[in-house]
Amino acid sequence: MTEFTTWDILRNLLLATRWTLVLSLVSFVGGGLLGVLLLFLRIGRARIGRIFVKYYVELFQGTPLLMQLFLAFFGLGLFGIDVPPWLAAGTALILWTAAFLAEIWRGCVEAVVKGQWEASASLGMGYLQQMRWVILPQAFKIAIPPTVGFSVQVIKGTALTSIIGFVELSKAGTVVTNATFEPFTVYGFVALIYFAICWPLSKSSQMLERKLNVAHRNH
Amino acid sequence: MSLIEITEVRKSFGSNEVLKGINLNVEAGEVVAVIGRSGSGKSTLLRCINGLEQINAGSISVAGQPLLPDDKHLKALRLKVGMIFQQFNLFPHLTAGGNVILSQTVVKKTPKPEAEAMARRMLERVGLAEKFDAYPDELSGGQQQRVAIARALAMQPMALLCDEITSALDPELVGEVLAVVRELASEGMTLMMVTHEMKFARDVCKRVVFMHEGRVHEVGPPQEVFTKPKTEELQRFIGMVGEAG
Amino acid sequence: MSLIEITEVRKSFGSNEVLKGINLNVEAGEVVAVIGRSGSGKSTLLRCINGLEQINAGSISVAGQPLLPDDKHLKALRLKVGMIFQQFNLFPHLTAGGNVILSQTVVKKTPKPEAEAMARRMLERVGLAEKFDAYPDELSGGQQQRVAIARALAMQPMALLCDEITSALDPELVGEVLAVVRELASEGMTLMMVTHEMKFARDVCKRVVFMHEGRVHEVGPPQEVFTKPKTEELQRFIGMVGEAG
Amino acid sequence: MHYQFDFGWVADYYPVFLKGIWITLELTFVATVLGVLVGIACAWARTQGPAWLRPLPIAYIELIRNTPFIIQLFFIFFGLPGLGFSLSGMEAALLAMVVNLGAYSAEIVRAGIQATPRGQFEAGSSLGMNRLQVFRHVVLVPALQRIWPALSSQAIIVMLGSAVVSQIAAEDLTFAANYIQSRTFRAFEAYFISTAIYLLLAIALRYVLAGIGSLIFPRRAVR
Amino acid sequence: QADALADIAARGTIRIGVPQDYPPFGSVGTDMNLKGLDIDMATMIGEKMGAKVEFVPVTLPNRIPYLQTNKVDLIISSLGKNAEREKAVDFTQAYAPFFNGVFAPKDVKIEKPEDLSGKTIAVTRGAIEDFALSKIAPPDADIKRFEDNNGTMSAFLAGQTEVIVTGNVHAAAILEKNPPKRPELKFLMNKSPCYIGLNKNEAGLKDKVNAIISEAKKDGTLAGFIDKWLHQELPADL
Ligand SMILES: Nc1ncnc2c1ncn2[C@@H]1O[C@H](COP(=O)(O)OP(=O)(O)OP(=O)(O)O)[C@@H](O)[C@H]1O
Ligand SMILES: Nc1ncnc2c1ncn2[C@@H]1O[C@H](COP(=O)(O)OP(=O)(O)OP(=O)(O)O)[C@@H](O)[C@H]1O
Ligand SMILES: [Mg+2]
Ligand SMILES: [Mg+2]
Repeated sequence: MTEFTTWDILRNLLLATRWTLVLSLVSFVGGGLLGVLLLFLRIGRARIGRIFVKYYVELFQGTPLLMQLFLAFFGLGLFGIDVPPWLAAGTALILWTAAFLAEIWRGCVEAVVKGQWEASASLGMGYLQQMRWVILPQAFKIAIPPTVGFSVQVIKGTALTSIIGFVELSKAGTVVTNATFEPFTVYGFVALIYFAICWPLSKSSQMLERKLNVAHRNH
Repeated sequence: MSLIEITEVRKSFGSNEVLKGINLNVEAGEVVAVIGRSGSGKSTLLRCINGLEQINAGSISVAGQPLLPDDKHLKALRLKVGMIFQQFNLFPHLTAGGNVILSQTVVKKTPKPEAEAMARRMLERVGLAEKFDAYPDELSGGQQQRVAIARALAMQPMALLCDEITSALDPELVGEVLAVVRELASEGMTLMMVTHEMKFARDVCKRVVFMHEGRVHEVGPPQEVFTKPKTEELQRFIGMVGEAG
Repeated sequence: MSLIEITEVRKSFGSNEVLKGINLNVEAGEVVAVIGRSGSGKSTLLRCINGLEQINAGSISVAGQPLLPDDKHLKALRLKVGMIFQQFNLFPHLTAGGNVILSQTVVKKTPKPEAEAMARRMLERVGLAEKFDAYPDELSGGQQQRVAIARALAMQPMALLCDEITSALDPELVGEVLAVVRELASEGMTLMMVTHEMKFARDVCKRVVFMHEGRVHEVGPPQEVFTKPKTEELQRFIGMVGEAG
Repeated sequence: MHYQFDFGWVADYYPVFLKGIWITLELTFVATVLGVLVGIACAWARTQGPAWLRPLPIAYIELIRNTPFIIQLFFIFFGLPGLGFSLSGMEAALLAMVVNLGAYSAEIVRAGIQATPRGQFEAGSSLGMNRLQVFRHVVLVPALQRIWPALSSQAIIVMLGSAVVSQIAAEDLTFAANYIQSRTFRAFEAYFISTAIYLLLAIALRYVLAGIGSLIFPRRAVR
Repeated sequence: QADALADIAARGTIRIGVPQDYPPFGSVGTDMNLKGLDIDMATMIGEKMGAKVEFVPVTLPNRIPYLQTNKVDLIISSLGKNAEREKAVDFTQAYAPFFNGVFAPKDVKIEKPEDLSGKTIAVTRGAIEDFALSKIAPPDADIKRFEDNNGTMSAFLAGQTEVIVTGNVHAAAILEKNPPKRPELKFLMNKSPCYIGLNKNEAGLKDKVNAIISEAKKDGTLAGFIDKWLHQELPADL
């Protein structure tokens, strides 16, 4: 039987990290695009749209991501859609990410003070014009720190895809553990790799937040 | 026909009736001060005229057009009547110039160069030509309020509604804003302003409207209202304000 | 020996020297008003006496004990000197009674029934016996400040420091708080109060301390300080306050 | 679609679900109580504690917040025995949940403490209280009231996150779904039902926590 | 009605569910590539069918849902046969011998099912040995059911449980790697040869795979695999 050296362990984990990164990126970008769509429905004028998104968010924030992955994985297959793990993982994570981002962004739109709506209305702007030129540019700035912060949640969320068999960092950790019987070392490394990816994002989110608060105080 | 005609206007928030049948006409070129205790409905009246609040009964018409709450009528109304707020409400992500340009290009579809020329003229008119590229947070409160006036003027409204536009300013900055308003009044702009600056109201306004508990309680030229108040409420109000000022 | 002895006290915030060598003695039973322009260091002086700020040079002693910045000495000091703040600073999660009881049981380990009896007595002394179970947000500003006074009194201090305790109150509520203070003064409590109520200072205080730019600029009995100011700065200050009041 | 939905097995297996729900709730409850205590201790150490102590909670909070829960769980269950520290599945699940919630609630509690007006600290000190007494009697209760909604959300997040403890043989609601799935081969139905249960639990928990909040904090919101 | 055989021909690939956490049937090397008896079987079947093999790593509990939801065409994952499973899926003929056993370190005294009383036992949920164990274990045995073989084996090796129930050949493969705790055979529970699983009503595919297995039995290919991975001879009764 072949023996794993510490370097073998680390090398295999780092190779699997690629998939964690790819999946995170896909989920974040896909979830972001869908999130924008949901955001517009949520703050839009159509009542059905608002209600739909409200329940959508409730559903995805009120159930475990793990269950969403299971349902995507086994559920979509029932409808005759052939779902490999990466597709189920991507779909579930995109839907999940979109729910959270839409909700975060809605908070940012609502954080724009009422006076801005009134001032732009009294200048004769319509709803879409107010949104496009006055509200969204301000909300966008407020939204950057929490959005960067949420990217950490997405990266951590990808770890659950290991359970439906997508081989990313966490799954590689389990597989390597089974071949080496060194769970302490292996999971220690896995945790450190996640930390190395997530911590810079958390920090920059906090720094952006602080910068924004300082900027606000000057107003 | 008056420029602004307000007839039997009523407005409630929930069960709280804030305007209890307001009748008031404002002629073109007239400068009207609205005074009254806190909570008497002054702001609400102005906001109704500008369509920021929807009225429950009565009618408001501006330049003969009745105010209807659909988007098209609202937009038409707001092109005729500008509004300036206590909290300035400048767009913080745009420069002073950008603030004045935006609504022209977006609402009136004025071509950019023309809008910019207009913005420069209006900023000059309020004495801020050199602040064209400054962001709101780089301006003093008084300067911000003057930009807000320039922004409203650039839409070439027939009347301006001003809601306590100097109340959020440090005392030393009040003067510069009132100077601009005084100038506008002398040029014949129609102005309807809620104010606590009694001296200013006396000097500049043709008519003073005293509101009390959701009604227009007394109306008259300033010398009459301030020196010979007819009702006890107005007497008490003037006493209070006099003490404070 | 004076109750409070302040000798050559200096205090800086960063490079900004706020107290530039203060000398002042307050006798037991004396009522001292501290006046001066905004930023002259009045609050800072009071906060130093209570140990909320640490002094950089000089010494402060209360009842013969020097003020040292360790926990044990600080606690001993604060049992001797109570402080009342402009913003009341009542504990919002406790009733009026709870506010007065808390520090007795926690700091002095007074048994609950005794602490409660004391709380009732003190609330009665400030005229709020019936508000024992009311929460701060159910009280007016004046009532809240009176609870704060009761809370300080319950610790049985030798002196009370009051920092503009009526400045955050609506004018009609100032009187009720000052009445309580006047009562305390007449009962012989040592009081050192920063105040802008010149009339009150004149009536109640034995001595007025005028601070200017971090120094005690003039000290004297009120009739002297207010009617025959020796320095130009005090003259100007009294002129200003007179205008405003 | 050649798959026929079949929920007929539910009658035979509902006790498994009930047990799973019970364990999920039990884990959530204990982890929330202990986790918030850990959070309060860390928040205190970080904002009020002695200077030498401060790096410790910071390192703990950053480490936990920047690694996935499932890895924390595996590390505790599979990794720690290497150091001679062996826990059962339930114990490991509970410990992982407490450690996780502790880090998040530490940040929430800290925000609540930092929103306390300075005057409150000063009023407490000027009455002769020491730092710990001020924290315990003056700062903590209004801070908890302020952050109650945020803590409630975090408790719900922890409950939903606990779905992965089934991976180390803790017999929670997800374990029930997996167990039934492997006995009946009705994967979709089992997961569908358990997802619906989680949703109901989350909604119910939100109401219950809001109710508890208004019971223990009868006062209006503290600013 | 789907026809898996036709689909495979059309696609040119056959998707086969294989284990990656169950040596000697399937595990990873230091290069993370799969190896083992089931992997060799899958490769051979792919070759014989003229289709490219797509390996889909499955765990013991999710093998059957993978098949049911049509994520794989075949499962080759040391799959044992029992009545419950026969209701859900179809089986080919057996391709490898397999015995379920109860294993524990040397110092733990266990000789018969009753001795399991009060012991903590690791088993992989949904594996054939889970069904077997559930039938024979005394009620006060503390059975910990893990999600996959990784979990089961890690838990045992980390000392989380005293006993592990698994296949004899799997335990042997673990022993070869000198683990920190040695799973030694206490007693065998039942014989449960490995079958290849496929969806019901796929007669075409079933016949085809059966034919390939028969041929491999005849020409010695299978005996080669069994010798290479299980270090034993191909039993005559398979
Ligand atoms: N959006 C709203 N919802 C509910 N009540 C409102 C709203 N806006 C105003 N009110 C109520 O209407 C009444 C009149 O308010 P309004 O702002 O018009 O008074 P005002 O005369 O402008 O007072 P001030 O001098 O304080 O600005 C007040 O009682 C206020 O509480
Ligand atoms: N914590 C602090 N950090 C830095 N500077 C401070 C601090 N507290 C007070 N200062 C500065 O010290 C100076 C004196 O402040 P202090 O509050 O004692 O003045 P004051 O006489 O009480 O004025 P006021 O009448 O406005 O209350 C001011 O310039 C102030 O900015
Ligand atoms: Mg108003
Ligand atoms: Mg002060």
